[in-house]
Amino acid sequence: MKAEISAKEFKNLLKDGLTIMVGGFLTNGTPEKLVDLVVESKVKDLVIICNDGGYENAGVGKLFTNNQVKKLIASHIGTNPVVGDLMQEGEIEVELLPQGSLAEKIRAGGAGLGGILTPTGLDTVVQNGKQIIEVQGKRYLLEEPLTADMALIGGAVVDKYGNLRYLQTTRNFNPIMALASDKVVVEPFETVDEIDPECVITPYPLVDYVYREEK
Amino acid sequence: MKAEISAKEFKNLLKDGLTIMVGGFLTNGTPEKLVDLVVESKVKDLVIICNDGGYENAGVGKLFTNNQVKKLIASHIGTNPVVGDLMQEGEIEVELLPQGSLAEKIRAGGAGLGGILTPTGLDTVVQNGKQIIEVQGKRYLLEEPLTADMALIGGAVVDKYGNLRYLQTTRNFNPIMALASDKVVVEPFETVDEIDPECVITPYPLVDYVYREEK
Amino acid sequence: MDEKQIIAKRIAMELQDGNLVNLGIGIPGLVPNYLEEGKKIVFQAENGVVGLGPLTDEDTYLVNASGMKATILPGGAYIDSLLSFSLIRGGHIDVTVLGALEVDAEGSLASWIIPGKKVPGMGGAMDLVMGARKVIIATTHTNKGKPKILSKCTLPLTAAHQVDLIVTEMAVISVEPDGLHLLEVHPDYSVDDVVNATEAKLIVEKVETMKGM
Amino acid sequence: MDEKQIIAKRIAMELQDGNLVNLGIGIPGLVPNYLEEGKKIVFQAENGVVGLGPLTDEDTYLVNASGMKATILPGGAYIDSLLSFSLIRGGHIDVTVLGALEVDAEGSLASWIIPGKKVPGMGGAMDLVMGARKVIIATTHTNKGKPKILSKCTLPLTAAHQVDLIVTEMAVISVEPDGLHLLEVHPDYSVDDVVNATEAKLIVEKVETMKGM
Repeated sequence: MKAEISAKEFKNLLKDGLTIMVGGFLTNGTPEKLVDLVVESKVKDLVIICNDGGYENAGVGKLFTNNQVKKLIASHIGTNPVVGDLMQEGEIEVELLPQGSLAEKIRAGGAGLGGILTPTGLDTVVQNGKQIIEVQGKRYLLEEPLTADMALIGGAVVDKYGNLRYLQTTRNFNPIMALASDKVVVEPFETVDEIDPECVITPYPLVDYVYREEK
Repeated sequence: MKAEISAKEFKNLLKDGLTIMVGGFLTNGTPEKLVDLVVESKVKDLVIICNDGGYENAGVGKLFTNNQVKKLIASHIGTNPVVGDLMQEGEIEVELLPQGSLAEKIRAGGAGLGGILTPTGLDTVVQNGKQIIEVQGKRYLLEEPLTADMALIGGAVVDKYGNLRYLQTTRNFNPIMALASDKVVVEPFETVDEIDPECVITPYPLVDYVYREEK
Repeated sequence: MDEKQIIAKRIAMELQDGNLVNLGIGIPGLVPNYLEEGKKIVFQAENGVVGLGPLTDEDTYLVNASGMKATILPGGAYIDSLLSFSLIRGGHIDVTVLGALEVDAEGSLASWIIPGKKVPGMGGAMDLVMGARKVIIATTHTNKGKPKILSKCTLPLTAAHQVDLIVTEMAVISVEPDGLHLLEVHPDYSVDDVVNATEAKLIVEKVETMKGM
Repeated sequence: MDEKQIIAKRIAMELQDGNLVNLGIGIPGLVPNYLEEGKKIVFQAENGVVGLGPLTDEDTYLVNASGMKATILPGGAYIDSLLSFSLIRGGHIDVTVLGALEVDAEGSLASWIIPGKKVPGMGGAMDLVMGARKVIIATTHTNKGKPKILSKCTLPLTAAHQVDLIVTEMAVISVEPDGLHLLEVHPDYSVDDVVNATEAKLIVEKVETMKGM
């Protein structure tokens, strides 16, 4: 089993300016308790990488309501008006990416790639500032890799070794974020003795800390 | 359940010059019966994409012994002297690729990418003829996508819908080949009623045919 | 039937038995209500499920791409975002049905941003439009009388040249290399009604009554 | 102990508790025999297993990267080639131990081809050398007296500038920006023996007796 981590120990890992990937899709699969601890920690100037902006009082949305974010990299912010408002006011920077490109960029970061070439976003504002590479007569956008200091992983069924699988659609971005971050912190939604080796999604050597709630 | 296919029907799908991906790693996870049927069909000038050259009388090796291959794309041919001999004699072309690059190229083909950037192979003969792209001050090789007319998938546990998981290490290249080929033909190693939706590796819409042996 | 129902019903007829289909939010979500009995369609949701079933009120960790609690049908599978978009971008989705702010004569689509007003983000739409084999746009013909089918989109694009078919409450229009072909007109409207409500030039050759109406 | 055993034993001491390690074929495969009691190493095999255990004669679909029937340890997982090489190329493997045909003063490695003679292919070696955090070369010091540690490799490279440590039956040598540092010498040999068996220049400062011998 990887190291268990208490609320206090987790907060000690946090500091201003960290880049943090947060799993989940519209909060499905987001580790809410870990996000709450980030809120409590009051660290600021965070760069958050998440599929979306969550909701005003749920998921990564709580970090915007609490003014802790400098930049968000996401595919969708329509469900959280706070993010839109902060962006319009110039309080935060938002980089919007096609969801598949976001997934590929994170995976490229975790897999040691220098990037991937995708047709998605060609001839749209998404291509601004990006290299266009021609392969076999077709044009593609070069999407560069994303990595983070920390990944907060939710939706997880954790076994005694620290292997993970995920409950239903909570899987989403969690497995690729666990590959792409220096420190991987998991909030277990369920714990089991052992996960069938055929059904492990995130092998335990990728997991650094499993959050243990104090009673 | 996807269409079941008999030996005869499968052979009717084959023709000279096809590009065929064959799953397996040193024959572990290679669908031997499907390969046997390709041997029986006597089709020739095949382009074979496989991790390795198999063994002289096992796996894709049988196709070389039977002189059916024009070109092999693989990461390793050391276990099959026939491949080395045919290559030295100029009878076949062999494109050797780093195993991780081979996996990425197949996956890129299946995922609609124009390629991926990898540091693997830089400053080696692997970079010959390939674009070198600089990202964030580092050099990478552009590895272009691979696709095929057909994938022969082995190691599979198949459920009644055609979903697949794989037995132990037979998984290897099978799932990415199932993404990258026009026609996906599976040789079941085991059949079950239903695979847990959490443990499906290859969802059934990717599978075209499941081979059914005549009694 | 209201206009949304007309659009959904007509699009349902475009889906073929065995198709793998991704539906966007809004009108596209109504399409499953109109599938012919016995036609088997597999729905994919980009957040990570193949074989999506109806919505549910029960406790579940399964949501659809709008974040609503849903179900999985027998034979379904949970997948991560990476495989989900490999299916989408890799051409494994037979049909995607998406809404539009604007769609044009070149098959370009604008659907994700109204600069200065509304910036929800593109979500999965850009990959869907680029990767699905057939892209069907489900949209009201006009926005309160203002044409949405234009000779050239004015809003930032979701993708250029990817739309195959446009279905509205008035008409079915196919996008071809030479422009927009008017294929079918709803019985409540005339060809002229459609032409007048469309800013783009429509090629009118053999027009039929809208199927299923 | 023969020379292979010496090399394997010394390398086993380099592995740290909790490391994720990939071993190449040949001498590297002997390393697990020499792990200290209680030191927990997780072995990965690039064909798709995390938590590889010892070889077996039993019927199994589990093989190691040499195609030999093997076992999985508790807590292990089966993965596909894609995730396997994401682990390898993405810097998630703490240590890889590989054999060599030649290794040089710049940390470059040649291990996969002897042109005109032997063309087995690179298999997973190029990704391993590029991606693992620490690359240890396990090799006999010479090939029947002919030095294998050169100022510059003559054979086609597996990768340039990636090797961290070279362990032979004679010595332990680290690759640093200023060249090769002789760190340890086996008690059966003198520093001069090692220097004479090495074509590359060795920086000889503080040399110790090879640990564990």
